[in-house]
Order: sequence, then structure tokens, then C-alpha cells
Amino acid sequence: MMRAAGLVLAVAVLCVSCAGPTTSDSALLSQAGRSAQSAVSELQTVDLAARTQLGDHAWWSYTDVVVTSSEDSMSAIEGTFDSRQPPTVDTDAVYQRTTKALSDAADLVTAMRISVRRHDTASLRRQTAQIAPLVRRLNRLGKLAP
Amino acid sequence: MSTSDGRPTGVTHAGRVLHAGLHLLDRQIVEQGTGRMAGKVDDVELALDEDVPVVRALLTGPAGWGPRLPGLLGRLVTSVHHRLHPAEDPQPVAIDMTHVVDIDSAVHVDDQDLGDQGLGEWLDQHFIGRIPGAGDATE
Amino acid sequence: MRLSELLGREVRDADNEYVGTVADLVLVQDGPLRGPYAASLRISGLILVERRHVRLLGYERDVLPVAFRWLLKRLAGRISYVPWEAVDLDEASVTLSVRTADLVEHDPAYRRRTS
Amino acid sequence: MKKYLAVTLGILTAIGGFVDIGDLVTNALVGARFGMRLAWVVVVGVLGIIVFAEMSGRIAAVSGRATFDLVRERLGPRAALVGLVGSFLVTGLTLTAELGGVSLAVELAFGINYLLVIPWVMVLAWLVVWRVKFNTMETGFGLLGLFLVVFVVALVAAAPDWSALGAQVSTPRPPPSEDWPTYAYYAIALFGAAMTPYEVFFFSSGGVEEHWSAKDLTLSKLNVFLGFPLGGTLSLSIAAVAAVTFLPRGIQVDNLGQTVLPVAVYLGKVGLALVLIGVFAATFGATLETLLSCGYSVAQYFGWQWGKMVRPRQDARFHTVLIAVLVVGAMTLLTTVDPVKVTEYSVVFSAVALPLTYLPILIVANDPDYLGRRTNGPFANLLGVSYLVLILVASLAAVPLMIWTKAGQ
Repeated sequence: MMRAAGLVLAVAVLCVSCAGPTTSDSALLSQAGRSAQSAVSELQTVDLAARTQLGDHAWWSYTDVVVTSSEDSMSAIEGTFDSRQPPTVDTDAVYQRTTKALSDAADLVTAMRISVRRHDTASLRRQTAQIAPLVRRLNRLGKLAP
Repeated sequence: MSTSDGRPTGVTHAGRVLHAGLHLLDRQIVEQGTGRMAGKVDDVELALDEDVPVVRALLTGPAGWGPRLPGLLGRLVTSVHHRLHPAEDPQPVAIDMTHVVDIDSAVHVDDQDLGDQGLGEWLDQHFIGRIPGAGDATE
Repeated sequence: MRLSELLGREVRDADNEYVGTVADLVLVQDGPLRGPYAASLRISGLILVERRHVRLLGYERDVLPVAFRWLLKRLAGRISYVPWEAVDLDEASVTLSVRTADLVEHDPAYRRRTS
Repeated sequence: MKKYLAVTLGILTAIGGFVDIGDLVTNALVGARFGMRLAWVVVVGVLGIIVFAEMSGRIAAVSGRATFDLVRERLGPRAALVGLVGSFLVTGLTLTAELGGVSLAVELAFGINYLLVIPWVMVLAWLVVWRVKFNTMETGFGLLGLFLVVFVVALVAAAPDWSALGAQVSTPRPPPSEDWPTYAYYAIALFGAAMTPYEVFFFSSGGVEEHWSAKDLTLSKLNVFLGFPLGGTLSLSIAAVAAVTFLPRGIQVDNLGQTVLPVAVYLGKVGLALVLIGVFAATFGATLETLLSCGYSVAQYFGWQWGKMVRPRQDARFHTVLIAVLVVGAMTLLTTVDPVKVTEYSVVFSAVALPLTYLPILIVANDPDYLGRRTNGPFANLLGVSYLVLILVASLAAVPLMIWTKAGQ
């Protein structure tokens, strides 16, 4: 019990000490990492839902609800990151890469939602295949998060 | 004092010892015949000027409960109740101890018109009673 | 007088020394017969606790768990019983006709007491 | 024979009734983020609700007094008012979450926007509390809630690496991707989801509504000792199936559609249909329980007549509270607040509000004035006091941890 409490305290001190001002480069990097991780979560959800639908393990209206809420979350994630600016030129590249990857992910999810609404199995299958490379891209960015 | 099934009897036998705050205050009041829940014992009226000092009555209602709340909240409850109540200086409903039949996990009183049911009666007449089925027992 | 006005009041002894506060009122059902049901509840005495703002939660009696009884005893300090005859009550104060040293400890086995 | 049927029915009801929107969301969320590394909390929580409900049920059966009646009786009007406001807000928040859960289940099944469903659920819930007999209501939704067993079936069908799950169970610490405060925060959330105060209000008041006496103690105990652990098993299987499906893919659960997705993955359309019926019944049953519990707690504090055992005209105040709470809950949801977020907060605040209702029950369970010779034994008191300490710690730590971890983000 005492050890756990001590550990909690130590982690607390660490957390407080790393949280620098939001304008610093490290803050932008960690924001990029967190956004990428969240985007991966949404893409993987859509991937799983789409595969389930393609395997005829679910019905369209259910898949629609799941994909639509991921689409909403995706646009929120994209919006949050877009509102940041790279504080120095050093992080410009990361900022650009993240913005592009998030925007590609959001576009893909929207396209898949449209396919689901149209019950368009062929497009959905094609789009599902595009998820994996996008996830790999985002995972590389996700490593930036502390 | 308990019966074989473990339920306390609470028989009002002579010489029984009760603690006023513990055994009377804030207990549920139940009407003996109907089993109707008739309020909480919000306060207890003591008769200290008699030859033998005794408990005179149980008090129930906002005028008994309000003054027991702390500070501003207590004053607020009391003043709102004063404003809504038709009487000039509303008093809590007093149930004379002669009406108390039994004291166990609840205070049982004999059936009587407990008078001030202000809010409940008003809601029954103006709202709940007007909804279809309000007078029926559930099926 | 209402019970709630009495509970929590400060109590002083015959030497006007602070004794404690009123924790509860002991009633015995042997008063004059009133109404059809039973003898009335006679006020037999006060239960005093040494410290202020303590609710005994029923632990002036001998009930479990032991941990609670111990804790409340620590919080409340001395718990004593004063017969009503020794209590002098006026508008704002409660004064005893006995000294603190002469107070009897409250008997937690309340069911057996008959006084 | 009839008696055995009643007992079986009671147990089945308790299983279905244990799981509500809080358990569905929190267990899936925690399973996806922490695997089974918090499974021990569910066990601790289930044991806690057993201790709490057993004492309340025993008091209700022997003395006829329901939980909030005793809270006021033992704590007095001030402290009990604090307890009342706290529990009422938490239960109202939970009601809002359950209403959202019912509507989301309908949305997932039929694709109708959940906001359009809310008014209908509200009216249906009111009709049930207005007209339907207590027993019918409880049994009906409890039994339908049993369809949630498909989570167990889905887990088996997923053929997980059991030893890996077992290894997670036996490592009660956060995975590398999470820190200790977040772990502790979700531990409290899971604890709160298992030990929701409304379950006890409802259980004890229901006992009074059904005119339990000392003879019904066996039934009450069986419900508690079998129903809750089996309900806890459902909770664990929700967490396990989420751990198997979501953790390796890096998916974080933030909606009900995700919670039921593994069932569709492993069991297909039939599984999905059954789980949605289960979710609907469990959350609708919990809607009724939370709604009635709001009414029970207010009425019992003030000593008003309450319950479905009398005609509504005889407890007009009680029924007015029910209608008001239901309307406010539905209006809150119609502001498009996310029902899942509401759920996440409601389980944590459950843990905050718990001590003021638990303490008086533990005290009265020891009072021979109420229970005669059926007061707590030494073992019940050992557990009872240990849980009091645990509940206090969880209650005090909940809000600081919520602020610190930004509600687990």
C-alpha cells in the first residue's frame, strides 16, 4: 500500500515536471503522437466494422452507426490538431506529416461511410484494404507521444 | 426483546427505556390500520412543566424539519414554507403521544386525519389525480 | 420545548464549569397513563458527552462493531448520565446541581436499567 | 415447486439486473485499454455490492425499513440531506445514461437516430412505473437482460489465448502504455460501476414493496449470493472480449456500438441481435430501477408514502418526483450530450456518494432494535468495516484523480 502510494506520488512529480508550456516543440510532438494514436483507434474500429459487414456478420444500419461515430471522432481529432501551429521550424515537418496523415484518415473514413450508406460492397472492400498502410503511417507518428 | 423469528417486538411495556434522539427522532411514522406512511418524526415536543416531565407529542412537517437544518438553508426552508402555507404562523403537525400505538423500527400511530398534507394533496388534486389510471392499483 | 432545541446544548456543572453537551434524552415508559395504549414516556435523564458536535449514532449502547464503539468513544470523550432531578433548565443553558467529579458513567447496557 | 421457481427467477433477474450501461461501457473501455489487469476490481466490487445489498435486504425483510429511511434515521436531517442530494444527483445522472443506452441500442438495431428514440423511451418508462406491477416489471426485464450471456459465448468463440488473459489478471498494474493515476482512476470507475447505490435502494425498497418478511431472507440471500457474482461474470466477460478484440488493435472504446462489435465479429448477426436485445432490456430495466430509486430516496427521507404497492393518488408526491426526474433526464440527453460520457462520470460519482448511504446501513445491521438476533456476525462485520474503509478511500480519491488524469484521458 505504502509502495503503491509512493509510486503514485513519484509518477505525479514526473508528470508535473514534464508538462512544459503548450507552445514548446515537445508539446506539439506529444500532441501529434496522441492525435495519431486516437486516429489509429478510429481507423481500426472502422476496419473491424467493415470486415464484419463484408463477412455478413452484421447488418448495414448497425455498421453505419459505428462508422458514422468514428467519422465524427475523426473530424474532431483532425480539428483539434489543425488548430495548433508548429512553434519553430524544427517541428514544421512533423506538423505537415501529421496533418496530412490525419486528413487522409478522415477522408478515407468518410468515403467508407458513404459506401456503407450505399450498401456498396465492392468499394467498401477496396477501401478497407487502404486502412493498413495508413495505420502504419500513423503508428510511426504515434511513437512521438511520450 | 424479540420473538422467536428474531423480529423485535417493540411492545410498549412499562419500564421500557428509550433514547429520545435515537428511537424517536427521524423515525418513519406509519398509520396502524392502513399501513400508510404518514411522515417522519421531524421533532419531539417535550412537556417539561408538568409534575412528571414527559414527551407530549411528535411533530412532523416542514415547520418541524426546517429549523433543524443549518443556517441559511434552514431559514430558506422555513421562509418558503411560511410563504406557501395559508396560516399566519404555520406550526408542524403535532401527533399527541396518546395516539402512538407502538414504537419499533417505525412509530405506529392510530388512524387519524393528520391534517397538513399540503404538498401531497395539492399535487394529487392538480396533477397526479388528473392523469388517467391514477386511482387504480397497478396490475 | 422541542427536543432539537435541547440536543447539542452546552452543559455546566454546579461550579459553572463546562461539562459537555447534551447527546440524548433518556425516556422511561412508566409515566402517568395517557390515552388508551400505554404509560407515557417519562423523561428520566440526560446523556452527556464531553466534546461538542458529536453524534453517538446509537453507540451510547452496547452495540457492534467494536471498531465503531471504540472510535465514537474516542471522539465523544466521557459519556455520562445525569438524572433529570439534577438538571436545571432555562432558556439558553443547562446547569447541573452536581459537580463534574460526581457524574456517573453512562451504562451502555441500557436495556437493563429501570430507574 | 412454485417456490423454487420464484428463487430461480429471482437469481436470473439479479444476473440480468446487475449489468447496466455503466458496466457495459466501463468494462469494455477498461478491457480495451488495460486488458484484464483491472479484473480484480470487478471481483472486489461484486463482493462489496454483496455485502451492502445483503445487509440492506436483511434489514428490509426483518424490520420493513428501506435504505434511505435508515440513512435519515441514523444520520439525522443534515448529513442525510447531503447524502440525499449526492445520491439523487448520481442516480439521476445514471438514469440519464441508461435512457441514452436504451435509445442507442434501438439506434444500433434499426438505424433510427437515438435522439428521436429518447421521447418514446421516456413515455414507455413512465407507463411501466405508472401501470405495471412491480414483480412483472422486475422479472420481465431481468430475464431479457440475460441475453447478455452472449458476451460469454463470444469470448469462448473468440478462442483467446487463455494463459495470456490469465497472466493479465495476475499482473494488477498498468500496461506500459498507461500510468498509475489513470490505472487508479479506472479502478475507481469500475468499483463505482459495480457498487452503484441505486442497486441497493432498489433492492431494499423492492423487498418492502413485495412485503418481504423474515421468511423471505433465504430468497433475498440467494439473489445476492448467486445473482451478483453471476452478473459480475458477465461484466468480466465484457472486459475480456474487449481485451481480446480491441487491445491488440489499439482501439479505444468510446461508444456502445464498439462495445457490442466483438459479438458481431465472433457470432455474426444472430449474436448481434441477441446482444442488442440484452442491452436494451438491461438498460431499460436499469432505467426503471434508477427512476424508482430517485423517488424512493426522496420519499424515504421525508417519510412520504412511496411505492407501486398503492394507487398513484395515494403517493402523489412520489409519482411527481418520478415524472420530474424522467423529464429532466430526457431533456438533458436531448441537448445531444454524449450518453457514454455521462455514463463515465456517473460511475465515478457513484463511488463519491457511496459512504453516506453505506455507513448507516452497516450501523443498523448491527442494531438489535431492528434485527433482533439477526444482527451482523463477526465475519459480516469484518467484511463490512473493511469495505467501509475501501469505500472511503475510493470516495476521497475519486475527484482528485479525475482532475489529475483529466477524467482518464
